[in-house]
Parts: sequence; C-alpha cells; structure tokens
Amino acid sequence: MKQLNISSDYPQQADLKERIVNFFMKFGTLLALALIILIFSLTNEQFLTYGNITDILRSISIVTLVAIGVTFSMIVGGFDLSVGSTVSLATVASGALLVWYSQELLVVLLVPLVLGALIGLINAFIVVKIRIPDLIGTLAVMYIINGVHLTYTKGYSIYSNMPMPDGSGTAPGIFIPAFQFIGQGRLFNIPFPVILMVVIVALVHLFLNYTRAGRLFYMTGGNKEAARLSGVPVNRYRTYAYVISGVFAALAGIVLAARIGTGQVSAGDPLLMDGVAAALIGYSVFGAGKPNVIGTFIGAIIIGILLNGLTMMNVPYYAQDIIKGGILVGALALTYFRKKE
Amino acid sequence: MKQLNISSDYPQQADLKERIVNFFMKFGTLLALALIILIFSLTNEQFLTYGNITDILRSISIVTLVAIGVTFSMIVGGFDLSVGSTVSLATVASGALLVWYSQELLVVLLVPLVLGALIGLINAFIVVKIRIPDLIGTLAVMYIINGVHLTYTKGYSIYSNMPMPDGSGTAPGIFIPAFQFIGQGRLFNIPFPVILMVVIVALVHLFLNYTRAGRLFYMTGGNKEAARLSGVPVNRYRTYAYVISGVFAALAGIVLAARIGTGQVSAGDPLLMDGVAAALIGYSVFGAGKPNVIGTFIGAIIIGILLNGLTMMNVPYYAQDIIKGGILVGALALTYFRKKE
Amino acid sequence: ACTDQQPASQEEAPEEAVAEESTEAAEETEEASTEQTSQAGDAEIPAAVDKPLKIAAIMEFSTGTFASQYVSGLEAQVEKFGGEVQIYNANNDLSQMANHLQTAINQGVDGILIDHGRAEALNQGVEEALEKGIPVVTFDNDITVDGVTAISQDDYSLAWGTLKQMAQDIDGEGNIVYVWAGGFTPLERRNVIYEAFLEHYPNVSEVARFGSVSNNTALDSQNQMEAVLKKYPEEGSIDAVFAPYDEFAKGVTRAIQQAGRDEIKVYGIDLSDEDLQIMQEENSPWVTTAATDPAEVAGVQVRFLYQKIAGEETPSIYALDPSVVNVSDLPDEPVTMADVGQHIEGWGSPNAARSPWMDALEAKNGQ
Amino acid sequence: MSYLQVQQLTKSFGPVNVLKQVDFSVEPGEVHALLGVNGAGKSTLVKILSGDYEKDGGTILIEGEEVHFTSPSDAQEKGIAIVVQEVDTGLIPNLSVAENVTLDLTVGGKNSRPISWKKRKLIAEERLAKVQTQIQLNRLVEDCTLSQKQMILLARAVASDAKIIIFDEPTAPLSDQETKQLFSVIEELKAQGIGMIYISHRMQEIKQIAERMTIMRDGKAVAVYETDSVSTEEVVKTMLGKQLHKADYHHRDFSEETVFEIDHIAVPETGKQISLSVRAGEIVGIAGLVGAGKSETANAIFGVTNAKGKWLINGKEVKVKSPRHAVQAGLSFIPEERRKSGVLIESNVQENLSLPALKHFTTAGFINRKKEHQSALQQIQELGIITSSPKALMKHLSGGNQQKVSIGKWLNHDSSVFMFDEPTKGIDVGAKNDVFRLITHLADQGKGILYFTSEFDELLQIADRILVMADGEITDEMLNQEATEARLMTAATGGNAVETAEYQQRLSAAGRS
Ligand SMILES: Nc1ncnc2c1ncn2[C@@H]1O[C@H](COP(=O)(O)OP(=O)(O)OP(=O)(O)O)[C@@H](O)[C@H]1O
Ligand SMILES: Nc1ncnc2c1ncn2[C@@H]1O[C@H](COP(=O)(O)OP(=O)(O)OP(=O)(O)O)[C@@H](O)[C@H]1O
Ligand SMILES: [Mg+2]
Ligand SMILES: [Mg+2]
Repeated sequence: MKQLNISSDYPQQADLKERIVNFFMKFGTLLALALIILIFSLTNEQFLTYGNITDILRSISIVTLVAIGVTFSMIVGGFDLSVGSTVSLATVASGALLVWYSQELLVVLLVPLVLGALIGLINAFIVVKIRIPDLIGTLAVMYIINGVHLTYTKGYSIYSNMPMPDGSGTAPGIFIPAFQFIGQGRLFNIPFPVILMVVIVALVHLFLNYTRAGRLFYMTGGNKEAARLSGVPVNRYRTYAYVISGVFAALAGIVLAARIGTGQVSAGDPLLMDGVAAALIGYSVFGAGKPNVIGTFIGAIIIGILLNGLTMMNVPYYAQDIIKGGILVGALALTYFRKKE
Repeated sequence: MKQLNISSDYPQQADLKERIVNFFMKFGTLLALALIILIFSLTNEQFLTYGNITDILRSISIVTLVAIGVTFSMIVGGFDLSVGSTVSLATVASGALLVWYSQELLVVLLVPLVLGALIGLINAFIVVKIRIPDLIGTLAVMYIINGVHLTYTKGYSIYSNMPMPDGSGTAPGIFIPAFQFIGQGRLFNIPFPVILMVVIVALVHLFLNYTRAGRLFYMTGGNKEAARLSGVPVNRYRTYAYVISGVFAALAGIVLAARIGTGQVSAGDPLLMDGVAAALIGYSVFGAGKPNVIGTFIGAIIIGILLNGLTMMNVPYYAQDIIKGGILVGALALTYFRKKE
Repeated sequence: ACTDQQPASQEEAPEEAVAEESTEAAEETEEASTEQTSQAGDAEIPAAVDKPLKIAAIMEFSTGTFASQYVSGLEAQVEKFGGEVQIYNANNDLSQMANHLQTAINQGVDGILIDHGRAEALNQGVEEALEKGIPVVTFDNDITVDGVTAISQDDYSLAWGTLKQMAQDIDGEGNIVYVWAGGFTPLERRNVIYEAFLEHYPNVSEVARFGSVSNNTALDSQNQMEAVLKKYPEEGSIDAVFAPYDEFAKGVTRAIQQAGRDEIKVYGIDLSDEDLQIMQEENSPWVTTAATDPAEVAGVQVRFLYQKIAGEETPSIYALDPSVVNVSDLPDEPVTMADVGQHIEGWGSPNAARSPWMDALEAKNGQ
Repeated sequence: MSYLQVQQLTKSFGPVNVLKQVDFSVEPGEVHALLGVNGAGKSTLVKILSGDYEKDGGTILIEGEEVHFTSPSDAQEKGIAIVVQEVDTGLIPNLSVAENVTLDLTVGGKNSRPISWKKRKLIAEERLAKVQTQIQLNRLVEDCTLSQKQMILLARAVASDAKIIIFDEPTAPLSDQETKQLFSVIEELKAQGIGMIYISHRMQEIKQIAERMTIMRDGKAVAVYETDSVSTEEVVKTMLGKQLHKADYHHRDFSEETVFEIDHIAVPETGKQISLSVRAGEIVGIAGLVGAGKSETANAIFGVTNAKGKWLINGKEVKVKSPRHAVQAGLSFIPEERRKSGVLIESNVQENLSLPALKHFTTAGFINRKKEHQSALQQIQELGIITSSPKALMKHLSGGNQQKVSIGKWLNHDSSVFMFDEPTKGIDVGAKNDVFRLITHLADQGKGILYFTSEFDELLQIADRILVMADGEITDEMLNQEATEARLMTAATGGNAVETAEYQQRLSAAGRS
C-alpha cells in the first residue's frame, strides 16, 4: 500500500523563541523549585543539612499522601473535597482504637483504612450513581464525616490516658510505640514516614503509567464518553478512584495520628487545601498538563520547602502566605502563560 | 427565499413517571426546604416567629453576598476561591479606616469596595491573561490576600479604642453608629442587611436574566470559544465576573465588620465553603442546572435555616454538620438522580 | 498575692473535678514563686545570656486577641533582654507544630518556648532539643519531660473561678446556656470543671449548648445565641451563659445586647483590651471573666528560659494565678489591660521568675 | 442470509420518536450506505448497533441469532466497530496518539495484554500505516487536526478485527486524497469479507463504493436500493420526500466596488501572508486541500488568532484584533468545528440564534424576549431547522441542524461580509441546497462572501471567483467560467506563485472579459 503522509509533520526545529517557551512550560516549575532551594541555601547554612532535608520530607509526607488521593480523583475527572475530613476520622479512629479499646496494631491500621474505603464508596455512590456534581457531593460528605467523627468523640481529642468523655475514669490504652513508629520512627536514619511516602509515590507512578488499570484511570478522566464507548467500565473506575482517594486519606490520617500521638479532632482540615494545591501544581511539572503523581510529589515538596525555608528566615507566618501565593503564581505563570494563543 | 420546513412537532405530553421525575428535578430542593421548615416549625413554636425569620435572614445576609460573587465566577465557567480572604481584607480595611484613621463613612465604604475590585482584577489577570487554571490561580490569590491583611494588622483584630499595635497609644477612632447601622440597624423593623440582601438578589436576578450583559455572562460560560467567535468579548466578561465577585466579597466584608463591630482578622475564611455550598445548591433549584442567583439565595437560606433550627433543637454543632451534609445530599439526590439515563 | 489566692480556690473546687497535676502545680508554685521572686539588684550578668540570643517560640495557633497579646509579651520581654524571638505558628496543625519544633532545633536556636500543643506530638522534639542542650519552657500543655519548665495558666482554676462567681450570682439555681467546643486542650480542661460544677449544683440546669471554633467564632456564636434566645423568648427563662473562651463570650454578649435581654448575664474566660471594652459598656451582660494576663504569661515564660540558659535552677512546674475580674470591681472609666492590676487584686505577677541580674540586662539593652 | 439484520427497531428520546420500526441488513463484504436528511435517525440507528444506546423495541440478529447490547463492549465482542460522527467523542484528548490508536489493548477484551510503551508505539505505527497515515505518536490528540483525529479512529476500527464496521460520515473532515485512501482501505476490508455501514451525505462517494443503500426519512427506513440500479435524483427524491431543484451556477452580476479587502495579513500558524479582496455581491471561493491552511487563514482574518496586517471594509481601514472587532466591523464567520466553536451546545436554539445580534433585541440593556422568540421561530421556519422548540438545547439537535443554527445566527446581524469555513460539512443535500441558496441570497443583497472549502465541486456550483490555496499561500485565481476540477486540483497540489503570475499574464493577454 502506498504511504501517503497526511499528518504533515511540523518542522521539527521550532525557532528559538518557541523553544524557550517550550522549555519553560516543561521545566518552569522545577526551575522555580531550584531557585527557591538556591535562595534558601544561600541565606541559611542550616537549610541544606541532612537533618533539615529529612525534616522537610517528613513534614510533607502526610500532605503528599492526601495529595495522591486527590490526584486519583482528579485523574478520573472528579474532585474529592472530603479527604480532609477522612484524615480527621482516620486519626480519631486509630486514636480511639488504641486508647479507648487497647487494640492491636493490625486492627488499628486496618479499621481506619476500611473506613477510608467506605467513605470512598459513599462518595462514589453520590457522585457516580446519584450523579450529584463532584464538588458539592464530596462537600456534603465532608460535612457528614466531620460531624460523625466529632460526634463520636463528643468533640474531645483522644490522647493516652485521657479521662473518658463519659466520665467512666481514665482510658485504658495508650499510643503504643509500634504505632508511633509509623509517624516518628526511623529506618537507616531516614524517618519512616519519608520511606513510606517515597515508596508509595514510586509504586503509584508505576501503577498509573505502566499498568492497564492505570491507563484506564487516565482514559476515564480524559474523555468519559470516549472511554465508555471503547468499553472501559468508566463508572467502576471512577468508583475505584474515590475509594483509593479515601484509602490514601485514611493512611495519611494514620501517619498523622502516629506523628502527633493524638487522635486530634478536625486535624485533617488544613490538609485539604495543601493537598489540592500540591496536586494542582503537579499539573505543570514537566508540562504534563494533567494530574500525575510525580508532579504532585514535587508540588508537595515546593509547599514544604517554602514553609520550612521561610520559617527559618523568620518570615512571619502570615507573610509566608504572601510568598507562598506569589511563588505559586510565578511558577505557574511560567507554565501556563502563552500555552494557547 | 423558499421556505423549507421539514420539522415535525413532537408529542408534547410526557407520561406520568416522566412528569414525576421532572417535578422532582425542578422542585426537589424547594421541597426539601419546605420539609425542613415544616419539621422545625412543628418541633419548635418559636421557629416561625417574625423575629426568628428576620434573624435567620440577617444571619445569612453575609454568606449570600459572598455566594452571589461566587455565582458570578461560576457563570462564566470560572471559580473564585479568594472570596473568603477578600471578605477578611475588607473587614479589616473598614475597621482600620474607622479606628486607626477615623475616616468618614463614605471612605470607609469605598476603600474596601475598591480593594475588592482590585483583587478581582488581579484574579482576572492571573486566570484570564496568564491563563493559570482558576482553581489554583485564585487559591494563590487567597493565600496572598490572607497574608496581606494579617501582615497589615500584625495579626491583631481591630476594635474601637484599641491600643495601637505599634504601641503608640490608643487608636483614635471608633466604629461609628452610621457604619454599624449597615450590620445592625433596622428599617421598617427589618434588619438593614436583610433589605440590602433582598434588594441585591432581586437586582442581580434581573440583571442576569433580562439584560444583554447578563446573557453574555452566561454565554461566556457556556462555550467560551463559540461565544468569542460570535463577537462576545469573553475575556472582558470573565474579567468583569471576577471583579464583581471581588466587589461582592468586599461588600460582605463591610457588612460583617458592621455586624460584629470589629475588624476581625481571618473572619472571612469560613464564608468560602458556605458561599460555595450555597451557589452549588443553587444549581439544582428549579432544575436550572447552572449557576443562578435565586438558587444561590435559596441555598443560603437552607444553610441558614439548618443552623438556626438545629441550634434551637439543641443539636450539638458537630451533629449539625451531619444533618447539614445529609440534607445537602438528599435535596440534590432528588434533583440529579435519573437526570441522564 | 498569688500565693494567697491559689489555695483558696483549690479548696472550693470539688475534689473529683480537679486533676491531680493541678494540685501539684499549686504546691510547687508556692515554692517556686517564693524562691524566684527575689529582689532586684545589680547582680552580675551571666555570660551565657549576655549576648543577643536567638529564641524560638513554637505556637499551636496565634490568632485571637489572647495569642496576639501573648506574642507581643514575648517580643517585649526578649527584646528587653537584647535577644530575638522567632515565632513559629502551626495554625492549629499539631504535626506542623512538631515540624516547626524540629526546624527550630535544626536552626540551632539558644532556647525554645512552646505554647500549647500536646505532649505526644512534641515529646520527641523536646527530648532532642534537651539532648542538644537547648533549654525548653512550655506554656499550657502536658509536656512533662525532665528538665523542662512547664508553666500554665491553670485552666481548672480559671473555669472554677468564673463558675463560682456565677453560682453565687444566680444563687445556686437556674437555667444556663453553655458554649463549648472540643478539640482544644484548654477548652477540654475547662469542660472538666464545668461537668463537675453541674454535679455540684444540681439545681442549675443546662438548657442549651452550642459552639464551634472557626476563624469567625464570635459571629457564629452570635448567630447561634440568637437562635437560642428566640427559643426562650420569655424574660427569666435563661439566667446565665457560661462562655469559657472570650470569642464565645463576645458573640454571646452581642446577641444578648441586640436582643435587649439584659437580664441574662455572661460569665467568660480570658481577657483582652477588646473584652474589657465590651464588659465595660453600659449594662453589658458580660459581668465576670477569669483570666491571666497573656503578656504576663509570656514574660514569665521568657524569664524562666533565660534563667535556664544562665544555668540557674528552675522549677519543673509553675502555675500562674488566674484572677476573677468582675465588672463591678472596675471603675467607670475605660480600663486597659495595662492597668487592670490597679483595680483587681492579684492581677499579674511582674516579679515572678525574676533573677537579680535581669534588671541589669534590661538596663544594658535598653540603653 | 444477512450477517447483520435489524427488524422493527424503535427508539425514542422522551416524547420524540426517533426510530420508527426500522428494518435494515448488511451482508458480509458489502458496503451498505445509509442515507437520509439531517435528523432522519441515521446516527441513532448505528449508535444502537454499536451498543451506545439501548433500543426500545425490535430485534437485532447477528448470523440469525438475536443479540442484546447493553454496552459498547457487548457490541465489540459481537464484532461491531464504529467510527463515530463526532470524532471528539471517540478520542481521549489528553493522551498521546499512540495510546489512542491502541486503546483497545488497554481496555481489555480479547486483545488485552500488558504491553510496554515501546511495543505500543510499534503497534500504533503499524495500525496507522494500515490506513496509510503517519502521525507523530507522542503528540497529544488534543493537538491533532480534525483529519488526523479521523484517521486515528479509522485505524482503530480497522485494527479491531470486527465483522461489521460502521462509518458515520467519515469523509466529512477528509480531503479528496484522504478520501481515496479511505476508499482503498474499504476496498481491502471488503475483500476480507467485512460488512460495512456507511453514512454520508455525498452521493458520488456512495455511488463509488456502496453496493446497496437504505434511505431513511423521519425515523423510518423508506427504501432499499441497489446502487447501480438507481439514479441520484431518485435517491434524493426519496430522501427528501420531494423533488430537489438543484441550482447550477449561473452568472451573477455584482457591483464593481470592493466591499472587503485584506492586505498582507500575516497568518501566525502558517507563517504566510495573505492578500485578497471581495466585491459587494461577489462570492469568492477559497479552494484548498485539507491542511492547506484555509481554516488558519479564515481564523486570522476574523481576528481569532492575532494576525497583523491591513483590513479594509468598504474602503475604510478597520482594526481586527479580536472576533469582536471583526463583528463590529461587519464580518460574520461560520467556523469549521461547529460543536467546538460554532454553537453553544448547552444553550438553547433561541439563545444561539440571537447571540451575535443580541443588540437588536435589546432596549436600554434589557433583552426583549418576545422579539427574540419570534425571530427564532421565524428563522427555524426559514432555515428548516428540525427542533422541538426554540427552547430546545442545541445538543439535542442533529449535526446538520446544528450547522444551520451556526449559520442562521448571523442572519440577524447586519454584516457586509460573510465567511464560511466548510459550511456544508455533515449536512444533507437538501440542507446543502438551502445553504447555497442562503449564500446566494446574501450575495444578491450585496454582501461579500468568502467561502473556504476543500469540496471543489461546491465552488464550481456557487463561487463567482475562486482562489486556490496551497501551503498557506494563494497559488491560483480564476473566474468560475474558467475553472475546472482538474485545474483546481493542479493548483491545490503543486501550484505556486509563478503560476499565478503566468495566469495574470494570460488573463491580461486575453483582455480579461
Ligand atoms: N439524546 C437525544 N435526546 C433527544 N433527542 C435526540 C437525542 N439524540 C438525537 N436526538 C434527535 O433524534 C433525531 C435523529 O438524530 P440523529 O443524530 O440520529 O440524526 P442523523 O440522521 O444522524 O442526522 P445528521 O445527518 O445530521 O447526522 C434528531 O431529531 C435529534 O434531534
Ligand atoms: N495544532 C496545530 N499546531 C500546528 N500546526 C497545525 C495545527 N493544526 C494544523 N496545523 C497545520 O496548519 C496547516 C493547516 O491546517 P488545517 O488542516 O486546519 O487546514 P485547512 O486548510 O483549513 O484544512 P481543513 O480542510 O481541514 O479545514 C497544516 O499545515 C496543518 O498541519
Ligand atoms: Mg448523524
Ligand atoms: Mg479547515
């Protein structure tokens, strides 16, 4: 058969300007990150020490887990606002299991994860089955989960040997060391949550890019209708995504509980915004233009580094917000400006 | 020109089941509202008193103003996460003008509104011009504005006769009664903020549905590209939407300051979620399926009534969240379920 | 002054309600303050503090008037000593607080102040700090690592002080409204006393309870109080409101004022300049509050830290005495935090934890 | 026995009966054309066959056995593949070409197995080669041209080992050459014994490749013909239910004054400059193969992309920095991709029709809704738009009817120049005739018309003057009388500026009547 080229490949050599623009689109975010690191390490000699770097990584481990969940929901074209409350619930649940019911490690890990999966199913039911738009459906679930976990603890945080809220004396259990290890321990002098995070990021990256299921997630989000017509069970994959989102949020909650040694009510609330921000910054990394886990990880690193470095530079926390916002805009401007003329 | 008519009129009568479904799609949310009101008025005889109704309306007036702004940004297919911080900034700005600089009413009203418009312009610049996606662009602006207003007040709230943060004695000004009237006053025995809200809702409704500009807002959101090719200056309308959103948030901030008599830092933060929730509930009112101001108003009423009624029933605030979330899902399920087969 | 009042309030508090640590605290306080409140003199300035020190203050949150005044108290005292204080605000995020503590240690600061937070989250960091020779003084949390000085404003006494006043005013019986939200250590502690109070006064009954903590706590409380007032429209159906956090009290007070229900009295906890103004308004329903001076707390905390750096002995526990401020004790003209002490006996303890060399140090740096 | 047989198929959307007891069949190795005016129900029928919609009643038999499809994968399993009409509904825009071409490998079914990225690319390349196409495999589909997208869909269908392949207007976005490629692919498939359903509004194509045709009208299959035994006129008459009076080109008079002129407009995407002029009442056709840069040029002229140069309307220079300027200056534009840029799919018909001229329905800022409604009703009548009411949402209209709205919306606006980019794409012969009449009518009113198309026969039918474009530049110019398809094709494929100069000489030598 004669080959006839209708695609007319564009001239491979774009002109210089084009290439610069392309370069910034791909590497703008990373460049911004490099610049931030440079500035901080110049202004503060403590910044690039091993201790501080592992601290930064440890500090972002929880947000990264949340953000990975958010990334999944975004990949299938959805959005999960309930992750923050799921973190809170998981934190409180593991606290309660340890302190109120003196349960074993396995139970303390499993129950919150199952709860996270359940919340994911509820979200999926509401968004996929009842077809309530994702933003509002998961917002409603957020309210509900927040209410449930506060009602369960009557608004108290849960800590070792606390007086029981119903006045029946002191709680029998404590935060056992094996559990605290998850948040505070070290392996080979690396904080355990950092190891956990890196392993999970790597696995999720492999999963999303090199497995069939991973690609189906992307297909579902890219064009639900086309994916459906190609035989992808899109609703099933959307359901999976919400369940995965819930499970990651629960995992984040467990790490959080282990890190602070408390079943702190409402502890997950602040994680929502940062998780979403990390996932969104991730869009721009390597010019991906779509949610991706490596990008999300880098997004979390940017947020973490900013917080750490600016605190070290003694910038008041509210002024930090200005810089955080400014850098967000700056990094993204590099990426998005001139994207489509 | 010859007339060529091959259209055949389809039978207009749908069958009964169809009509019931349609009915719920249109009136599900209102039905839920009616049900809530019924339950509250049965369980509490004080609920349907004139005093309580005006109280509820007054309590939602601020959220409604914010939600109207959010509605505008949604109409043009965008999203404005910075409204909460704009409320805070406006609140603090009017407080500072009154207390620190003893300014006149006009100045105290104008400056925050101009600030709100400016923030809108910044948002528009970032989202429309630099083309950063709205969620993340306005998120960045949210951070920045939060930082700015906290830096400005050094984290202090502003109140009459406060000691100046820089230690230079007592602040000269107070919250003048004319200003407080905006939040606390009454006209014809109706709270002033309620009058303000109702008038604005009515005007915005007229504007959006009966004027050319209003239509163009909707067209811009419907399909940016097609609207642009029809000669609609879509970027200008998107800019307008963000500016309007900023101005409404600033107005909400003014009413908030007048209501609490304090330039409370970060006071606007909690309004974001409720404002967005109100606007989203609004989608379902009358089966509109798109952002609309009457729907938004009803959304705000539902949220306000729940808070009031449940507090009266002495339901703890966290359990209120469960009910709030549940009712959200319920009302919306009526609307969205079976929407598309 | 503080040594007189503390045991008094301890005695009256119902036994089962007062956690043991509080009693212990009171006892140690007695020793500590007598020991530390020595006379000012031109003692020699220890070399360890005779240079600009870098102090880190790790705070769980820094919004609200209490926190703001606490921060300015910290800054003022450290500045007087010629040091520099860096505020690490965790914005109510405990894990962030732990991170901040770590960052401060990495920074190699000379001393660390911790405000609120929880032991489980911070113990690890505190231990690491001590290992590295960085002294730590905590305020209002449950950290009990050896070598740390823990000061507290004694939430139990605060709650009991204002509740006792309420009990007297309503004569031990009546309907009250309770504003409360969990999740915050101080509020949880105050609640312990409140539960005990209800048991102690069976004729006092709680008719409504609400509350939530957000960045807009006062307005939320105001709206919710309005609903409660609508539910109980008859005069006399509510006697008092217990609002154990000044943001609650502010909102409730405004709701009552605007509804014209001045017969309902508000009993609060915490005090700030703004609170003082509200309380001093004519016919303000907010009649009583129990509080310590946040700036004072900060001062004591900083001085303990400097003592530690100077190598002096410091107690492991020190509780500041709260005072009960009744509006009736205040004069008619507006009072500010600075001069509450002139009208309320026992307000503030400017000489707590003051070493002889401190005056010299302050004088030197004040030029 | 037929491989695929459809009996008494019915389908309705709410109150609208779209299919009314349709009978239909396909033999192995046969191309069976499906014809009908816009909205006749063709797409609906094939969507049911491909498992997209579920039927309301009737039976579908494959090799004599009844089948029930509840999802697209059911249909795929039974060997039915489809190349959908709206290409964007078949592709995942944010994934690469390679991945889109090999979608079935990912999705599962019998071909499913884990494959490496390298292998995937190899397979994708092979598959594209089968339909005689090459596209950069790493490019995101959202950056591809319409014809590339179409070829990707085609490659996928061909690779699917299906027994029946459905083509829903496959050639609408293709050039003649690509159409030829497609046909050779189809011939090959025929030889393999694969049955095909072919929907198109182009009679010549159908004559060329189809063995049989079924004609649909108003949801019913009204006739089945052997292609060889029926005349085009007969087919058109059956389709429309009446005789069509097709207008041949007849010489038109128009004034000498130039209504619109562009001078050296630099088109950003093509990097070329364009100059041309249109006289009042003149229909100027711009012919070019797909990919010649017509759409880019049209977009540049209308200010969609920021092109630089000089625009003159009625001799006066105007600034066209955005479509809004263009509209204000008196230009109207019917873009090529109607769903994307022609109409607002989620809005209703009436709102679409009134949009560009909303000012005419506005007094003191307020819209006169009654007037708007009246005008919409009238236009629906005049243009023969099939819709349940002016308040019906655009997305519920068939493709051709959407196109009519896309044109109709400009008729309220008092423009002096109308630009059409492939306006007949996907519309039926009747509607096409209407569109031509409309265009001629506009020209007769003294409007200047610019008509961009790759359908050369259309230009021969209506254009007074034809410019040929190749590679972003105008390579030839001729009056209608001088034009032949052959000459157009020469200019469009190999033509260059020299030829144009030659042509100019020849023209002047001939004295240019
Ligand atoms: N989802 C839907 N809801 C309501 N009506 C629909 C829907 N889909 C199609 N229709 C209607 O069904 C009729 C047939 O549409 P269909 O797309 O099958 O036509 P077609 O023959 O393919 O036309 P064209 O040649 O324009 O593509 C049209 O009147 C259309 O408005
Ligand atoms: N997204 C793109 N980026 C870069 N170049 C493009 C892009 N799309 C198209 N082109 C190139 O621009 C030129 C014109 O493309 P296009 O197919 O739109 O032309 P056309 O003449 O309008 O054809 P059609 O008949 O499809 O409308 C071609 O060289 C094409 O390869
Ligand atoms: Mg069709
Ligand atoms: Mg084109």
